[in-house]
Amino acid sequence: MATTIRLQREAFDAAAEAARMTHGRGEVGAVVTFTGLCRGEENGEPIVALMLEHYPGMAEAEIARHVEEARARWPLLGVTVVHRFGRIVPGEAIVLVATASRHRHAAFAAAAFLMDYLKTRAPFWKQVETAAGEVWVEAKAADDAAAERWSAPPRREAAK
Amino acid sequence: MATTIRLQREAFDAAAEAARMTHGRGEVGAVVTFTGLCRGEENGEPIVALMLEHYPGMAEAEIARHVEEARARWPLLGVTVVHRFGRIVPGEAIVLVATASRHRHAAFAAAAFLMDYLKTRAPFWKQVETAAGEVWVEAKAADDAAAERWSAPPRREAAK
Amino acid sequence: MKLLYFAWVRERVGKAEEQIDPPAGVATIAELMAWLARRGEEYAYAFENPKVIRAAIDRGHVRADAPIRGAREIAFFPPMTGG
Amino acid sequence: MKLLYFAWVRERVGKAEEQIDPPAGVATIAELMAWLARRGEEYAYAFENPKVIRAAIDRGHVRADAPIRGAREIAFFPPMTGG
Repeated sequence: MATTIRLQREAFDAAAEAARMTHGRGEVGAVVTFTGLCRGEENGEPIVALMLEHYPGMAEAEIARHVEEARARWPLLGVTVVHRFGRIVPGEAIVLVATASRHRHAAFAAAAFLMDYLKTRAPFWKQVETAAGEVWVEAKAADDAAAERWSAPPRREAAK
Repeated sequence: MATTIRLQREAFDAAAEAARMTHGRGEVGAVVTFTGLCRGEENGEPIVALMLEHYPGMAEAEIARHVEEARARWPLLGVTVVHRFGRIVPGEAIVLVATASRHRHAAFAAAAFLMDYLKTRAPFWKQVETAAGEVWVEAKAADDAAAERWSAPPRREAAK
Repeated sequence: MKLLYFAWVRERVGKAEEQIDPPAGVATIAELMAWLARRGEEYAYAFENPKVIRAAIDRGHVRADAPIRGAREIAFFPPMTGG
Repeated sequence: MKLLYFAWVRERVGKAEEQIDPPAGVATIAELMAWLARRGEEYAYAFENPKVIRAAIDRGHVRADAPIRGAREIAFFPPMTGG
Protein backbone atom coordinates (compact mmCIF):
# COMPACT_ATOMS: atom_id res chain seq x y z
CA MET A 1 0.00 0.00 0.00
CA ALA A 2 1.15 3.53 -0.77
CA THR A 3 1.53 5.39 2.52
CA THR A 4 2.70 8.96 2.88
CA ILE A 5 2.91 10.77 6.22
CA ARG A 6 4.43 14.21 6.29
CA LEU A 7 4.60 17.07 8.76
CA GLN A 8 5.73 20.32 7.25
CA ARG A 9 5.74 24.05 7.63
CA GLU A 10 5.09 24.67 3.92
CA ALA A 11 1.76 24.72 2.09
CA PHE A 12 0.89 21.56 0.16
CA ASP A 13 -0.96 20.72 -3.03
CA ALA A 14 -3.85 18.41 -2.06
CA ALA A 15 -4.53 17.36 -5.64
CA ALA A 16 -0.92 16.45 -6.35
CA GLU A 17 -0.79 14.41 -3.12
CA ALA A 18 -3.94 12.48 -4.05
CA ALA A 19 -2.73 11.93 -7.62
CA ARG A 20 0.61 10.58 -6.39
CA MET A 21 -1.22 8.10 -4.17
CA THR A 22 -3.22 6.54 -7.02
CA HIS A 23 -0.85 6.94 -9.95
CA GLY A 24 -0.69 3.76 -12.01
CA ARG A 25 -2.78 1.77 -9.52
CA GLY A 26 -5.53 0.13 -11.57
CA GLU A 27 -7.29 -1.42 -8.57
CA VAL A 28 -8.29 1.94 -7.07
CA GLY A 29 -11.99 2.64 -7.56
CA ALA A 30 -12.51 5.30 -4.89
CA VAL A 31 -10.46 8.20 -3.57
CA VAL A 32 -11.63 10.37 -0.68
CA THR A 33 -9.79 13.51 0.34
CA PHE A 34 -10.37 15.65 3.40
CA THR A 35 -8.82 19.09 3.49
CA GLY A 36 -9.01 21.13 6.69
CA LEU A 37 -8.75 24.86 6.05
CA CYS A 38 -8.01 27.84 8.25
CA ARG A 39 -11.27 29.81 8.45
CA GLY A 40 -11.37 33.59 8.34
CA GLU A 41 -13.27 33.97 11.60
CA GLU A 42 -13.98 32.11 14.82
CA ASN A 43 -17.04 32.90 16.95
CA GLY A 44 -17.65 36.01 14.87
CA GLU A 45 -14.11 37.31 15.48
CA PRO A 46 -11.85 37.79 12.41
CA ILE A 47 -8.76 35.58 12.52
CA VAL A 48 -5.38 36.97 11.50
CA ALA A 49 -3.65 33.59 11.57
CA LEU A 50 -3.44 30.20 13.26
CA MET A 51 -0.21 29.08 14.89
CA LEU A 52 0.17 25.32 15.09
CA GLU A 53 2.55 23.84 17.62
CA HIS A 54 3.40 20.14 17.55
CA TYR A 55 5.48 17.55 19.37
CA PRO A 56 8.11 16.49 16.81
CA GLY A 57 8.70 12.77 16.79
CA MET A 58 5.57 11.91 18.72
CA ALA A 59 3.27 13.52 16.13
CA GLU A 60 4.69 11.40 13.29
CA ALA A 61 4.55 8.25 15.44
CA GLU A 62 0.95 8.86 16.53
CA ILE A 63 -0.19 9.48 12.95
CA ALA A 64 1.66 6.39 11.71
CA ARG A 65 0.03 4.28 14.42
CA HIS A 66 -3.44 5.46 13.39
CA VAL A 67 -2.70 4.89 9.72
CA GLU A 68 -1.76 1.31 10.63
CA GLU A 69 -5.00 0.97 12.55
CA ALA A 70 -6.97 2.26 9.55
CA ARG A 71 -5.19 -0.25 7.30
CA ALA A 72 -6.12 -3.05 9.71
CA ARG A 73 -9.78 -1.98 9.72
CA TRP A 74 -10.37 -1.31 6.02
CA PRO A 75 -8.95 -2.70 2.76
CA LEU A 76 -7.01 0.40 1.74
CA LEU A 77 -4.83 0.83 -1.32
CA GLY A 78 -3.35 4.15 -0.27
CA VAL A 79 -3.25 6.61 2.63
CA THR A 80 -1.76 10.08 2.64
CA VAL A 81 -1.63 12.36 5.68
CA VAL A 82 -0.01 15.78 5.47
CA HIS A 83 -0.22 18.05 8.52
CA ARG A 84 1.24 21.51 8.66
CA PHE A 85 2.69 23.32 11.65
CA GLY A 86 3.75 26.92 12.17
CA ARG A 87 1.80 29.96 11.01
CA ILE A 88 -1.18 29.44 8.71
CA VAL A 89 -3.38 32.24 7.37
CA PRO A 90 -7.11 32.09 6.52
CA GLY A 91 -7.90 30.16 3.36
CA GLU A 92 -4.78 28.01 3.62
CA ALA A 93 -4.99 24.27 4.19
CA ILE A 94 -3.91 22.88 7.58
CA VAL A 95 -4.31 19.16 7.04
CA LEU A 96 -4.92 16.68 4.25
CA VAL A 97 -6.11 13.11 4.65
CA ALA A 98 -6.50 11.12 1.44
CA THR A 99 -7.55 7.48 1.23
CA ALA A 100 -7.82 5.10 -1.72
CA SER A 101 -9.67 1.80 -1.89
CA ARG A 102 -11.50 -0.43 -4.34
CA HIS A 103 -14.86 0.73 -3.03
CA ARG A 104 -16.16 3.94 -1.55
CA HIS A 105 -17.19 2.84 1.94
CA ALA A 106 -13.67 1.92 3.02
CA ALA A 107 -12.26 5.16 1.63
CA PHE A 108 -14.93 7.31 3.34
CA ALA A 109 -14.72 5.49 6.67
CA ALA A 110 -10.93 5.50 6.85
CA ALA A 111 -10.71 9.22 6.06
CA ALA A 112 -13.31 10.09 8.71
CA PHE A 113 -11.60 7.80 11.23
CA LEU A 114 -8.19 9.38 10.65
CA MET A 115 -9.58 12.90 10.95
CA ASP A 116 -11.39 12.08 14.21
CA TYR A 117 -8.15 10.72 15.63
CA LEU A 118 -6.01 13.60 14.37
CA LYS A 119 -8.39 16.01 16.09
CA THR A 120 -8.15 14.33 19.47
CA ARG A 121 -4.96 12.25 19.74
CA ALA A 122 -2.27 13.71 17.49
CA PRO A 123 -0.08 16.09 19.52
CA PHE A 124 -0.87 19.40 17.81
CA TRP A 125 -2.09 22.57 19.47
CA LYS A 126 -3.74 25.50 17.72
CA GLN A 127 -3.40 29.09 18.80
CA VAL A 128 -5.64 31.71 17.19
CA GLU A 129 -4.19 35.12 16.47
CA THR A 130 -6.77 37.92 16.34
CA ALA A 131 -6.45 41.69 16.45
CA ALA A 132 -6.99 41.40 20.24
CA GLY A 133 -4.12 38.95 20.78
CA GLU A 134 -3.44 35.23 20.85
CA VAL A 135 -5.56 32.55 22.45
CA TRP A 136 -5.19 28.76 22.58
CA VAL A 137 -8.00 26.81 20.96
CA GLU A 138 -9.86 24.66 23.46
CA ALA A 139 -10.47 20.98 22.74
CA LYS A 140 -14.07 20.21 21.84
CA ALA A 141 -16.11 17.53 23.60
CA ALA A 142 -17.75 16.86 20.21
CA ASP A 143 -14.37 15.84 18.81
CA ASP A 144 -13.77 13.43 21.69
CA ALA A 145 -17.20 11.92 21.10
CA ALA A 146 -16.46 11.56 17.39
CA ALA A 147 -13.20 9.74 18.07
CA GLU A 148 -14.89 7.56 20.68
CA ARG A 149 -17.35 6.13 18.13
CA TRP A 150 -14.49 4.16 16.54
CA SER A 151 -13.79 2.28 19.78
CA ALA A 152 -15.36 -1.14 19.44
CA PRO A 153 -16.94 -2.32 22.74
CA PRO A 154 -14.23 -4.92 23.55
CA ARG A 155 -11.43 -2.44 22.87
CA ARG A 156 -13.15 0.21 24.97
CA GLU A 157 -13.40 -2.24 27.84
CA ALA A 158 -9.73 -3.14 27.52
CA ALA A 159 -8.78 0.53 27.67
CA LYS A 160 -10.58 1.06 30.97
CA MET B 1 -24.06 28.38 -1.50
CA ALA B 2 -21.83 27.52 -4.44
CA THR B 3 -23.46 24.67 -6.35
CA THR B 4 -22.10 23.09 -9.51
CA ILE B 5 -23.75 20.14 -11.26
CA ARG B 6 -22.34 19.02 -14.57
CA LEU B 7 -22.71 15.99 -16.80
CA GLN B 8 -20.06 15.73 -19.47
CA ARG B 9 -18.29 13.40 -21.82
CA GLU B 10 -14.87 14.98 -21.16
CA ALA B 11 -12.44 14.21 -18.33
CA PHE B 12 -12.43 16.68 -15.42
CA ASP B 13 -9.89 18.09 -13.00
CA ALA B 14 -11.09 17.18 -9.50
CA ALA B 15 -8.69 19.59 -7.82
CA ALA B 16 -9.71 22.53 -9.96
CA GLU B 17 -13.39 21.78 -9.29
CA ALA B 18 -12.81 21.69 -5.52
CA ALA B 19 -10.70 24.84 -5.62
CA ARG B 20 -13.39 26.71 -7.57
CA MET B 21 -15.94 25.71 -4.92
CA THR B 22 -14.02 27.22 -2.01
CA HIS B 23 -12.20 30.11 -3.67
CA GLY B 24 -12.43 33.22 -1.55
CA ARG B 25 -14.85 31.66 0.94
CA GLY B 26 -13.37 32.32 4.35
CA GLU B 27 -16.03 30.37 6.26
CA VAL B 28 -15.03 27.03 4.76
CA GLY B 29 -13.17 24.86 7.28
CA ALA B 30 -13.62 21.44 5.68
CA VAL B 31 -13.63 20.15 2.12
CA VAL B 32 -14.33 16.51 1.28
CA THR B 33 -13.93 15.16 -2.23
CA PHE B 34 -14.93 11.76 -3.52
CA THR B 35 -13.55 10.62 -6.86
CA GLY B 36 -14.83 7.41 -8.43
CA LEU B 37 -12.35 5.87 -10.84
CA CYS B 38 -12.60 3.26 -13.55
CA ARG B 39 -10.70 0.21 -12.26
CA GLY B 40 -8.51 -1.92 -14.49
CA GLU B 41 -10.25 -5.17 -13.69
CA GLU B 42 -13.57 -6.51 -12.46
CA ASN B 43 -13.88 -9.96 -10.87
CA GLY B 44 -10.36 -10.75 -12.00
CA GLU B 45 -11.15 -9.89 -15.64
CA PRO B 46 -9.17 -7.03 -17.26
CA ILE B 47 -11.39 -4.13 -18.32
CA VAL B 48 -10.82 -2.40 -21.66
CA ALA B 49 -13.26 0.41 -20.92
CA LEU B 50 -16.52 1.41 -19.26
CA MET B 51 -19.36 2.82 -21.33
CA LEU B 52 -21.71 5.03 -19.35
CA GLU B 53 -25.21 5.63 -20.66
CA HIS B 54 -27.46 8.21 -19.03
CA TYR B 55 -30.92 9.71 -19.32
CA PRO B 56 -30.30 13.33 -20.35
CA GLY B 57 -32.53 15.76 -18.54
CA MET B 58 -33.58 13.32 -15.85
CA ALA B 59 -30.01 12.73 -14.66
CA GLU B 60 -29.41 16.44 -14.07
CA ALA B 61 -32.80 16.80 -12.35
CA GLU B 62 -32.24 13.80 -10.06
CA ILE B 63 -28.79 15.02 -9.05
CA ALA B 64 -30.09 18.54 -8.42
CA ARG B 65 -32.89 17.15 -6.26
CA HIS B 66 -30.42 15.20 -4.13
CA VAL B 67 -28.09 18.17 -3.82
CA GLU B 68 -31.07 20.14 -2.48
CA GLU B 69 -31.79 17.35 -0.02
CA ALA B 70 -28.15 17.38 1.13
CA ARG B 71 -28.35 21.15 1.63
CA ALA B 72 -31.48 20.73 3.71
CA ARG B 73 -29.83 18.09 5.90
CA TRP B 74 -26.40 19.66 6.49
CA PRO B 75 -25.06 23.23 6.72
CA LEU B 76 -23.12 23.19 3.45
CA LEU B 77 -21.15 26.03 1.93
CA GLY B 78 -20.55 24.36 -1.41
CA VAL B 79 -21.46 21.26 -3.40
CA THR B 80 -19.98 20.13 -6.70
CA VAL B 81 -21.11 17.05 -8.63
CA VAL B 82 -19.52 16.17 -11.96
CA HIS B 83 -20.56 12.91 -13.64
CA ARG B 84 -19.17 11.69 -16.92
CA PHE B 85 -20.92 9.65 -19.58
CA GLY B 86 -19.62 7.91 -22.70
CA ARG B 87 -16.47 5.83 -22.87
CA ILE B 88 -14.09 5.86 -19.89
CA VAL B 89 -10.84 3.91 -19.72
CA PRO B 90 -9.17 2.43 -16.59
CA GLY B 91 -7.55 5.01 -14.35
CA GLU B 92 -9.88 7.79 -15.48
CA ALA B 93 -12.34 9.42 -13.12
CA ILE B 94 -16.05 8.73 -13.60
CA VAL B 95 -17.58 10.93 -10.92
CA LEU B 96 -16.63 13.68 -8.52
CA VAL B 97 -18.57 14.79 -5.46
CA ALA B 98 -17.07 17.65 -3.48
CA THR B 99 -18.62 19.24 -0.40
CA ALA B 100 -17.58 22.21 1.69
CA SER B 101 -18.73 23.16 5.17
CA ARG B 102 -17.53 24.88 8.31
CA HIS B 103 -16.92 21.55 10.02
CA ARG B 104 -15.89 18.12 8.86
CA HIS B 105 -18.91 16.03 9.84
CA ALA B 106 -21.30 17.85 7.51
CA ALA B 107 -18.83 17.67 4.62
CA PHE B 108 -18.18 13.93 5.13
CA ALA B 109 -21.83 13.02 5.60
CA ALA B 110 -23.09 15.02 2.62
CA ALA B 111 -20.47 13.54 0.28
CA ALA B 112 -21.28 9.97 1.39
CA PHE B 113 -25.02 10.66 1.10
CA LEU B 114 -24.69 12.04 -2.43
CA MET B 115 -22.56 9.09 -3.56
CA ASP B 116 -25.01 6.55 -2.11
CA TYR B 117 -27.82 8.26 -4.01
CA LEU B 118 -25.88 8.59 -7.25
CA LYS B 119 -25.15 4.87 -7.13
CA THR B 120 -28.80 3.86 -6.78
CA ARG B 121 -31.10 6.64 -8.01
CA ALA B 122 -29.34 8.70 -10.68
CA PRO B 123 -30.21 7.35 -14.14
CA PHE B 124 -26.82 6.10 -15.30
CA TRP B 125 -25.98 2.62 -16.53
CA LYS B 126 -22.52 1.15 -16.81
CA GLN B 127 -21.44 -1.34 -19.42
CA VAL B 128 -18.09 -3.08 -19.03
CA GLU B 129 -16.05 -3.75 -22.15
CA THR B 130 -13.63 -6.68 -21.83
CA ALA B 131 -11.72 -8.71 -24.41
CA ALA B 132 -14.65 -11.17 -24.35
CA GLY B 133 -17.26 -8.52 -25.17
CA GLU B 134 -19.60 -6.08 -23.43
CA VAL B 135 -21.72 -6.75 -20.37
CA TRP B 136 -24.03 -4.49 -18.36
CA VAL B 137 -23.03 -3.97 -14.74
CA GLU B 138 -25.64 -5.31 -12.34
CA ALA B 139 -26.95 -3.17 -9.54
CA LYS B 140 -25.64 -4.18 -6.11
CA ALA B 141 -27.88 -4.90 -3.13
CA ALA B 142 -25.14 -3.35 -0.97
CA ASP B 143 -25.62 -0.03 -2.77
CA ASP B 144 -29.37 -0.11 -2.17
CA ALA B 145 -28.76 -0.82 1.50
CA ALA B 146 -26.28 2.07 1.67
CA ALA B 147 -28.80 4.49 0.16
CA GLU B 148 -31.53 3.17 2.42
CA ARG B 149 -29.65 4.17 5.59
CA TRP B 150 -30.35 7.85 4.81
CA SER B 151 -34.11 7.31 4.92
CA ALA B 152 -35.36 8.53 8.26
CA PRO B 153 -38.14 6.28 9.67
CA PRO B 154 -41.02 8.71 8.98
CA ARG B 155 -39.87 9.29 5.41
CA ARG B 156 -39.47 5.57 4.81
CA GLU B 157 -43.04 4.99 6.02
CA ALA B 158 -44.33 7.74 3.77
CA ALA B 159 -42.59 6.19 0.77
CA LYS B 160 -44.26 2.82 1.27
CA MET C 1 -46.82 9.47 -25.57
CA LYS C 2 -43.10 9.12 -25.99
CA LEU C 3 -41.32 6.04 -24.69
CA LEU C 4 -37.60 5.92 -23.94
CA TYR C 5 -35.53 2.80 -23.33
CA PHE C 6 -32.11 2.64 -21.70
CA ALA C 7 -29.27 0.13 -21.29
CA TRP C 8 -30.27 -3.51 -21.93
CA VAL C 9 -33.96 -2.62 -22.21
CA ARG C 10 -32.99 -0.39 -25.17
CA GLU C 11 -30.80 -3.15 -26.63
CA ARG C 12 -33.55 -5.76 -26.37
CA VAL C 13 -36.31 -3.54 -27.78
CA GLY C 14 -33.89 -2.52 -30.52
CA LYS C 15 -34.62 1.20 -30.34
CA ALA C 16 -33.95 4.11 -27.98
CA GLU C 17 -37.36 5.77 -28.29
CA GLU C 18 -40.71 5.67 -30.01
CA GLN C 19 -44.15 7.25 -29.98
CA ILE C 20 -46.99 5.00 -28.82
CA ASP C 21 -50.70 5.30 -28.28
CA PRO C 22 -51.79 2.53 -25.90
CA PRO C 23 -55.51 1.63 -25.63
CA ALA C 24 -57.55 3.19 -22.85
CA GLY C 25 -57.49 0.04 -20.69
CA VAL C 26 -53.73 0.41 -20.17
CA ALA C 27 -53.75 2.58 -17.07
CA THR C 28 -50.55 1.90 -15.10
CA ILE C 29 -46.83 1.34 -15.69
CA ALA C 30 -47.33 -2.40 -15.01
CA GLU C 31 -50.15 -2.57 -17.53
CA LEU C 32 -48.09 -0.66 -20.07
CA MET C 33 -45.22 -3.15 -19.70
CA ALA C 34 -47.63 -6.07 -20.15
CA TRP C 35 -49.11 -4.40 -23.24
CA LEU C 36 -45.65 -3.69 -24.68
CA ALA C 37 -44.57 -7.31 -24.07
CA ARG C 38 -47.32 -8.43 -26.47
CA ARG C 39 -46.10 -6.20 -29.31
CA GLY C 40 -43.45 -8.62 -30.62
CA GLU C 41 -40.69 -10.92 -29.57
CA GLU C 42 -38.14 -8.14 -29.00
CA TYR C 43 -40.60 -6.51 -26.55
CA ALA C 44 -41.44 -9.87 -25.00
CA TYR C 45 -37.72 -10.38 -24.39
CA ALA C 46 -37.18 -6.87 -23.00
CA PHE C 47 -40.14 -7.12 -20.61
CA GLU C 48 -39.95 -10.83 -19.80
CA ASN C 49 -39.21 -10.01 -16.15
CA PRO C 50 -41.02 -6.71 -15.46
CA LYS C 51 -40.12 -6.84 -11.74
CA VAL C 52 -36.51 -5.90 -12.52
CA ILE C 53 -37.43 -2.99 -14.81
CA ARG C 54 -37.62 0.53 -13.39
CA ALA C 55 -39.72 3.32 -14.86
CA ALA C 56 -39.85 7.10 -14.90
CA ILE C 57 -42.74 9.34 -15.89
CA ASP C 58 -41.76 12.77 -17.11
CA ARG C 59 -38.28 12.26 -15.66
CA GLY C 60 -39.30 11.26 -12.15
CA HIS C 61 -38.98 7.74 -10.72
CA VAL C 62 -42.33 5.96 -10.36
CA ARG C 63 -43.46 2.53 -9.23
CA ALA C 64 -45.23 -0.11 -11.28
CA ASP C 65 -48.65 0.91 -9.99
CA ALA C 66 -48.24 4.56 -11.05
CA PRO C 67 -50.97 5.79 -13.42
CA ILE C 68 -49.72 6.78 -16.87
CA ARG C 69 -52.58 9.10 -17.76
CA GLY C 70 -51.30 12.49 -18.85
CA ALA C 71 -47.69 11.35 -19.16
CA ARG C 72 -45.73 12.90 -21.98
CA GLU C 73 -42.55 10.84 -21.59
CA ILE C 74 -42.20 7.40 -20.04
CA ALA C 75 -38.83 5.67 -19.69
CA PHE C 76 -37.99 2.03 -18.95
CA PHE C 77 -34.58 0.94 -17.75
CA PRO C 78 -32.71 -1.54 -15.53
CA PRO C 79 -31.68 -0.63 -11.97
CA MET C 80 -29.24 2.27 -12.07
CA THR C 81 -25.50 1.72 -11.80
CA GLY C 82 -24.07 5.23 -11.80
CA GLY C 83 -21.53 6.86 -9.57
CA MET D 1 14.87 12.57 32.79
CA LYS D 2 13.90 15.11 30.16
CA LEU D 3 10.65 17.06 30.48
CA LEU D 4 8.91 18.74 27.55
CA TYR D 5 6.09 21.28 27.78
CA PHE D 6 3.74 22.28 24.99
CA ALA D 7 1.19 25.02 24.25
CA TRP D 8 -0.06 26.89 27.34
CA VAL D 9 1.75 24.51 29.71
CA ARG D 10 4.99 25.62 28.02
CA GLU D 11 3.95 29.28 28.22
CA ARG D 12 3.11 29.04 31.92
CA VAL D 13 6.23 27.12 32.90
CA GLY D 14 8.23 29.57 30.80
CA LYS D 15 10.38 26.96 29.06
CA ALA D 16 9.99 24.28 26.41
CA GLU D 17 12.14 21.64 28.07
CA GLU D 18 14.39 20.85 31.00
CA GLN D 19 16.26 18.02 32.70
CA ILE D 20 14.94 17.00 36.11
CA ASP D 21 15.75 14.40 38.71
CA PRO D 22 12.71 13.91 40.94
CA PRO D 23 13.08 12.16 44.31
CA ALA D 24 12.39 8.43 44.52
CA GLY D 25 8.95 8.92 46.11
CA VAL D 26 7.64 10.49 42.88
CA ALA D 27 6.42 7.36 41.11
CA THR D 28 3.59 8.34 38.76
CA ILE D 29 2.66 11.09 36.33
CA ALA D 30 0.18 12.49 38.88
CA GLU D 31 2.87 12.56 41.57
CA LEU D 32 5.32 14.18 39.15
CA MET D 33 2.80 16.95 38.40
CA ALA D 34 2.23 17.51 42.14
CA TRP D 35 6.00 17.65 42.71
CA LEU D 36 6.51 20.06 39.80
CA ALA D 37 3.70 22.32 41.09
CA ARG D 38 5.74 22.89 44.28
CA ARG D 39 8.84 24.08 42.38
CA GLY D 40 7.72 27.69 41.98
CA GLU D 41 4.82 29.91 41.09
CA GLU D 42 5.18 29.41 37.31
CA TYR D 43 4.89 25.63 37.89
CA ALA D 44 2.07 26.09 40.37
CA TYR D 45 0.23 28.09 37.69
CA ALA D 46 0.94 25.55 34.91
CA PHE D 47 -0.20 22.59 37.03
CA GLU D 48 -2.94 24.30 39.04
CA ASN D 49 -5.54 22.00 37.43
CA PRO D 50 -3.71 18.73 36.72
CA LYS D 51 -6.91 17.04 35.54
CA VAL D 52 -6.85 19.00 32.27
CA ILE D 53 -3.20 18.24 31.53
CA ARG D 54 -2.27 15.31 29.32
CA ALA D 55 1.02 13.47 29.46
CA ALA D 56 3.20 11.30 27.24
CA ILE D 57 6.07 9.03 28.27
CA ASP D 58 8.64 8.41 25.57
CA ARG D 59 6.22 9.76 22.97
CA GLY D 60 3.23 7.61 23.85
CA HIS D 61 0.06 8.89 25.56
CA VAL D 62 -0.24 7.79 29.20
CA ARG D 63 -2.72 8.36 32.01
CA ALA D 64 -2.06 10.10 35.30
CA ASP D 65 -1.50 6.83 37.15
CA ALA D 66 1.24 5.67 34.75
CA PRO D 67 4.58 4.90 36.46
CA ILE D 68 7.43 7.16 35.37
CA ARG D 69 10.26 4.79 36.31
CA GLY D 70 12.62 4.27 33.40
CA ALA D 71 11.16 7.13 31.34
CA ARG D 72 13.67 9.10 29.28
CA GLU D 73 11.27 11.78 28.03
CA ILE D 74 8.04 12.96 29.64
CA ALA D 75 5.83 15.59 28.03
CA PHE D 76 2.99 17.66 29.51
CA PHE D 77 0.44 19.44 27.36
CA PRO D 78 -3.21 20.53 27.11
CA PRO D 79 -5.78 18.40 25.23
CA MET D 80 -4.80 18.22 21.57
CA THR D 81 -6.42 20.44 18.96
CA GLY D 82 -4.89 19.27 15.70
CA GLY D 83 -6.48 18.42 12.37
